Amino acid sequence: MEYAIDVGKVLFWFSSIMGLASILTWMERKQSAVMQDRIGANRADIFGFRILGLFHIIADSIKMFTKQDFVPAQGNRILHTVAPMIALFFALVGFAAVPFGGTYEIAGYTVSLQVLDLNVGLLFVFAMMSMGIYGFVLGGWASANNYALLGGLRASGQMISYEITMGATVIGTIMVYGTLSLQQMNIAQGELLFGWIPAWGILLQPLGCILFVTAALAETKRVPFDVPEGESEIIGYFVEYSGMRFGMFFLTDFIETVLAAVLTTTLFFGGWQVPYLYAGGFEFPWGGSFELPVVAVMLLQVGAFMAKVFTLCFIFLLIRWTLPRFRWDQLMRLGWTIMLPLSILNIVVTGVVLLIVGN
Amino acid sequence: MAIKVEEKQLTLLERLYVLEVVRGIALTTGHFFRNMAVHIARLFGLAKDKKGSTTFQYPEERRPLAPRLRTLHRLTRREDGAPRCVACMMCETVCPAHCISIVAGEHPNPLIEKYPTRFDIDLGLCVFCGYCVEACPEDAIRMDTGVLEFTSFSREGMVYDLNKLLARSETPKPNEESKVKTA
Amino acid sequence: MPTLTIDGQEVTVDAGTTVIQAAEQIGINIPRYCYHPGLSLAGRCRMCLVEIETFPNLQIACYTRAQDEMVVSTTSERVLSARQSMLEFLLSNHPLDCPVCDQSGECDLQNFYMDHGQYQSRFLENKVKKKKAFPIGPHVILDQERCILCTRCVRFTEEVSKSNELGVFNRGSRSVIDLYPTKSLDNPYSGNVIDICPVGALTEREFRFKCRVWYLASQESICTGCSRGCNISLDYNGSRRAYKAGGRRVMRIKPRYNPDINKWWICDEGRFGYGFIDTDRIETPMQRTTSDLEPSDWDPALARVAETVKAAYSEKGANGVGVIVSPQLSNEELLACRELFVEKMKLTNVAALNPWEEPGEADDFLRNADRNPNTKGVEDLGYSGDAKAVLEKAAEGEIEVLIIFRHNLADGEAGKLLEKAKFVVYVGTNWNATAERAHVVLPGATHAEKDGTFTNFEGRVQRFKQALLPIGDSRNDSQIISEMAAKLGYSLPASADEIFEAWKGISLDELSGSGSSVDPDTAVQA
Amino acid sequence: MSASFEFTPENKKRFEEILRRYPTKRAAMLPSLHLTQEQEGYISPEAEQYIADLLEVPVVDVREVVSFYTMFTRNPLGKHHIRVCESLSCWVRGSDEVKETLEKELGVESGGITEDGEYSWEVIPDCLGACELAPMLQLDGYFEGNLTREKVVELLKKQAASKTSGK
Amino acid sequence: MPIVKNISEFFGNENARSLKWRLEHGGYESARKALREMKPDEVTETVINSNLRGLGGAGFPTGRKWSFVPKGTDKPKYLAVNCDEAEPGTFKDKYIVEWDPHRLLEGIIICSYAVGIHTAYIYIRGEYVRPFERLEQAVKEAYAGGIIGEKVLGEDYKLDVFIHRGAGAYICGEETGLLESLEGKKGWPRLKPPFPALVGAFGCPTVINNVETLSHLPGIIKNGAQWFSDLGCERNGGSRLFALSGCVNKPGVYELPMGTPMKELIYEHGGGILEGRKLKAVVPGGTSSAVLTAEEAEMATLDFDCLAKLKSMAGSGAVIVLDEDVCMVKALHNIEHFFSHESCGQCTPCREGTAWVFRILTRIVEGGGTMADIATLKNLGQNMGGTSICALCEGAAMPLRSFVSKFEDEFEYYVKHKRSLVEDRKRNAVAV
Repeated sequence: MEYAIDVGKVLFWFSSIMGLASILTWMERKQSAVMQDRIGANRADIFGFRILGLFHIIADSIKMFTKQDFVPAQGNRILHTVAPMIALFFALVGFAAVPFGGTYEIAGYTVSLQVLDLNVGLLFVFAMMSMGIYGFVLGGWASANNYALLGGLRASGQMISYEITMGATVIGTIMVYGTLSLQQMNIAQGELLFGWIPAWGILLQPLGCILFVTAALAETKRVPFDVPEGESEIIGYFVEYSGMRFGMFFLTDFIETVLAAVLTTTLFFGGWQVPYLYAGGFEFPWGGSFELPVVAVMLLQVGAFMAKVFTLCFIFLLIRWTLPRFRWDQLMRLGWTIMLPLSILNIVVTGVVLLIVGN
Repeated sequence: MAIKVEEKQLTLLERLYVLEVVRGIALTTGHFFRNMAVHIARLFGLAKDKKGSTTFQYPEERRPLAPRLRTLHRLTRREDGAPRCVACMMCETVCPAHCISIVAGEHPNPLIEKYPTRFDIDLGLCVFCGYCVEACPEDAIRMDTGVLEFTSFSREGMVYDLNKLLARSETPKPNEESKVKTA
Repeated sequence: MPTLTIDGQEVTVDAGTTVIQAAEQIGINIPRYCYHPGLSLAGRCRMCLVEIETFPNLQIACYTRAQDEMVVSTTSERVLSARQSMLEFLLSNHPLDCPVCDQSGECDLQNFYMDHGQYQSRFLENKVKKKKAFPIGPHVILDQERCILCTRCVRFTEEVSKSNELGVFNRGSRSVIDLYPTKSLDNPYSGNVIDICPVGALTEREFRFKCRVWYLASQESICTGCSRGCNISLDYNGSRRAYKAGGRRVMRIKPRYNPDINKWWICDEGRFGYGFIDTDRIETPMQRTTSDLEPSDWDPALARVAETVKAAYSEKGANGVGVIVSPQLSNEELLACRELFVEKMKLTNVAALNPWEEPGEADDFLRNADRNPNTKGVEDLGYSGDAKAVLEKAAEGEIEVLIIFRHNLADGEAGKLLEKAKFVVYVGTNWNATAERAHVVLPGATHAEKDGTFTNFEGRVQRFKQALLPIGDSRNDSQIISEMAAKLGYSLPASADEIFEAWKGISLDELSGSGSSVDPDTAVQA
Repeated sequence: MSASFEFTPENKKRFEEILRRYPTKRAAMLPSLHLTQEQEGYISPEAEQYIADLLEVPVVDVREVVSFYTMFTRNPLGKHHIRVCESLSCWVRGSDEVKETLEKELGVESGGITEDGEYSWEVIPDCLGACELAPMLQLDGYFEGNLTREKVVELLKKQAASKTSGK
Repeated sequence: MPIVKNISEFFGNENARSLKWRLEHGGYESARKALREMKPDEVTETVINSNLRGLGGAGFPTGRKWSFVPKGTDKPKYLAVNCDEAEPGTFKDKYIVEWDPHRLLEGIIICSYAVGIHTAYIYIRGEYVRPFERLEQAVKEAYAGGIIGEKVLGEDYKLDVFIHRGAGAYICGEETGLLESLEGKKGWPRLKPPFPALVGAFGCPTVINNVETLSHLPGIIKNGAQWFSDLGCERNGGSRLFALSGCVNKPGVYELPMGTPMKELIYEHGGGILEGRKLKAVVPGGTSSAVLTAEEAEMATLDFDCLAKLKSMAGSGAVIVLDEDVCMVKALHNIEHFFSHESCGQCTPCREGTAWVFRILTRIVEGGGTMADIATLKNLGQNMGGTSICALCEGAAMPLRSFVSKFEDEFEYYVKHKRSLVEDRKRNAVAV
């Protein structure tokens, strides 16, 4: 039964991520269309039904699977094949350490809605994210194409630069919550400040939040940080990819977006926490409570988590379709001369405040 | 002549960037929700006079063509139905894409003298610059058919010969322009 | 030697020189229609009017003789306005059918109009209709509406061809140039009227509508029609794909001015005799396998020739192989042949001339009876003996291998002898009975497709230049000979330029300007 | 049209005489063409060829000359040929009237021949050299002047009468 | 000034045509005098001193022209007598040939003797049938009478005179056109130089003189150079025939001294304007001369220099009078019709220009003209002037320029109303 629960968690989590990523591919088109006074994808139909172009997800995947799988003659066949897999794998694996719900006692079983409860969860996620870079670099290199290589190099340069900011930013959060375990952080965010304000990361670390979101967006390599791809310039590391191999890179993009949203939610928006909802039900600070069964609480909390993630994804897409691309030098300058000092400043200020408050 | 660009000095707020980003996002978000509202309203049969998009749903809906738009070529005819073209090869000469090829023949009427025995336009090469129309001294070639779709499964199919070009010799009526036309 | 000033430039000219010629000497080109240096002066187009100080009226430059201290202006306000009004008069009844006119692109009326005209037309009347586009001879079409009555053509038939087919009939604005009804412009030099017509009134029937002139590229060449060696320009399809001109590459031949040989003229035979360059060509090497000639590659074909020659050579020595070169070959090819067959292989049976060849028509102007361009070259290079003796030996079986260049030796007596030859190699450009009878056929290049020189009957060594690539798989004959030599174990230069330089000590390009003639006296003797 | 042309023996003699006047044969062109037209009434292509052979010039030159001069005609004329002068002096004195009258009386337009082949007439823009008689016409080469409508009619009548009496 | 009777002495006298009668009345006396008493150079000298000028139109001093003929050449020399008067309004030579052919022959003898000519051709226009017959008769008689031929007037001098008929081409009245025509070609004028005095008929030196010019010679030889030059005014020797035609009561040929006022010719000798109408314009020297307005005609005198001053010319002495009822547009149309018909077609401006001008005028007359046409006409008049081989083009341009500029109001009226101003006036006058 334990195993069944574990498998269930994995399946649920995996399908949620993949589902969300898939839906994002549709949303990306539809949302951008509506934003830009267009209609958006609506052509794929089954028996005349179009349902707002949702079938494009299916059409896309059919296309991806059936297209010619192409390896450049000069390219490295093995690395060319492996690269997208690496990228996709490490993007997915990071999710394992992220909790999508609390710990519940249901029918005698203790269910912790987290695939892998690590006390260094955050480090694990970052580690996995760093590993993903290899996928992109190898993809670019194995294509034996100057533009692809350039794209791969840019991707690695950009990701490494922003990972530093990201790591430095998160240190503030770790200091506040005093833990590296993501589940612990979530739990800590359930507490109330001054008795009524949920102690979410965004309130405790507002600068950290902005820096983190920015860095996370940069990590996804999407507009405005899409220099590795640079559609109008170099196409990027996947220029020589087609079929499902390209599909994997393509999906990685969206999975990373989800990951960014998930991490942001977990670190700064209370994770699965719903304000004033506790294991037994709602308990409002101004008095009064509302009893709920455990299952309902669980569903509410998982639902809240999902809603937060979804909303963040939505905002990320908004940003992606609103801002223009940075130039490579601007990107680097932003990363190294603004974000990194700011994140270090954030650590210092956090430390000082903690000292004062702690005393 | 160099153009001098006056660079606008950014204010501090603008240089802080975050606020501008927020403003930008607010704008696009505004569009998103307004359009979304219209779409939803129309889904329920409301707000028929409004449109959530400014685009045309292409094959079903077509944009009216500008009168000067250069579209598929046609060759005009004389009153007796013969092509007006006298095979002077001005169009062939001026064509930057070298897509026109004409073979001239001797016309039995010495007043016409010359006529095209072959007149091919390779639309696969054509860049639709319209020079041929400008160069024609006889008003024999025009690009006003309003036809924008001409496709073929072969390169040969993109070569339009005399008969094909003469098939649309009559002047298109203006009100037909927006109607569906396919090659 | 009067010295006069034209547009501020002083020039000293021979006595009797006209102003228009004097101006030409200092590079001032005065517009003209009726004036042609090869014809008598008519002075009727009034286009070349110039202002000369001391003359109250404008004078025509084509007729006015240069005199000392004359001060001529070809660009004064008065001159320009006179030119403009002459153009207006000329164009008043000129049909604007440039689009269908073959002349457009090289039409003086167009050119001068672009330089000096360009005003709004004031001619509101209906243009006078005259007879349009009717053939007046086997090669020429006349369009009376386009005619500006410069009478160059009439003067040509009167003075140069002396055939008097054309005349100016009626008078005043009703004047037309026409053929006398029972006549036809079929004199052997009729094509020249096309060249001298400054407008599109006289156009070429063969060239008609085949190609606009601006598509043509031109190369300097020598006519191969007879031993006169008239200088020609080979106008070929340059930038336009050949199929558009009915597959023709060479579009027309124009005479090239050479004061010593053909002046401005060329005979019709030469002018229209370019058909062989594009028709009936041998395009690939051929070998007779069992009974039929079959296409082959160069290597096997040459190898077979070399093998057979070697076998014959080893069996019968220098008598075993016979060679008949041709006066159609260039000097360089003849030199290569001499080097290989006479000097290296020491063959005894080498001949050049075809004693059965029918002579062409000759007259006292340009046409010579000898239809070969390089008979003199053959003689100069020491070839002697005629094909008959060689053929007879081949027929008797004394000669094992017979190599024939160009000649058609398959008719009549020659044909009977050739029938008996054991092994015939034919090197030529076009299919003929000899080629069909040969065992190995090697395709050579025509004069349009290679470089080289011919020696005309007066001994002038004249250069022709390559205009086209050899058709199909054919190769230029120097190369064929050199490759044949290589297979036989000798080494010969393959390019005409190298051979010429070895022969005359100068490069082909140095040959008296742009490939024109070398005077027989100054020609380097081989 | 005669299939071939030759001078009558009498004209041949005259031609020989004409030839003697000039240092070149060619110069006899105009007189011999006059002779031809006298004999034949017009100048046929055969006559052109004949003259060309006689004078040893290209036939095209003969045609050029024939077409250049207005008095030579390549088409047969009427038995009597009338030329009406239309130049300035005659015009101001009323040559238009003469034209109209002739057109009415003869029933053909200028340049035509009457149906019976009797008369042909033409209006010529060049002066006939009898302006003192304006308006005037030339009947078979002889001048008739000071014309009015009535005089033209009378002239034609007289001509017809002289013919019948001549018979 | 009164009418003089130098060459018009026997006009109208039927007897003067006969050699016998003529010999009795002073015929060939001057020729005999010249042959017997004078050296050729003396004759030339006398003619130079007489101020006799070419009366065919150009007005070149006759004696000077003779002196251009090279003396010591072994080529034959020719005299071409120009009797191809075809300019509208000209008919004076016809009178001489018709009434007094022997005077012409006498002149020919004198001229030939002076220059050393043994062959003379009289080029008579083809349309002159009766004059030709009479001239032929006179020449026949002269040959028969021993006047010309192997022994001229019994002296040891050979002179053949032949008559050459033209065939209807105005341009053959031009010197070199005449020579071409004489040689049996089209009358295309030749390029000059060389002038005919050096290279003329059949490539030999040739003198070309007008009939009237030659007819003056007997009088000059008889009475002396001084007598002749005294008759006329300065630089314009003697008398000349004026052919008066158009709207006058008594058209005809009048012999008047040079320098006679124009109005005397018109009003006194010509009997005034038809039906008492007013004078409007005068064409003073054939249609190729510029037209004179009434005012100009009033002050003009009939000599070469005065008319040249008025930018016209004395030309062939053909005075055509136009009265107030003549529409100048139609008159010019008439004139240009003539020129376009008679242009030989050699030079571009003449061939195309005359035809174009005629077509514009036709269009105006038919009511299709525009104001721009008037400007075009003026401009074409400029463009056609002085650019061709011979003077015909200039001759067509002169009336064109003068008519359009002097009577512009009539042209403008015609274009505007599509009707003639003159005819409208006449109609209104009748209506009133």
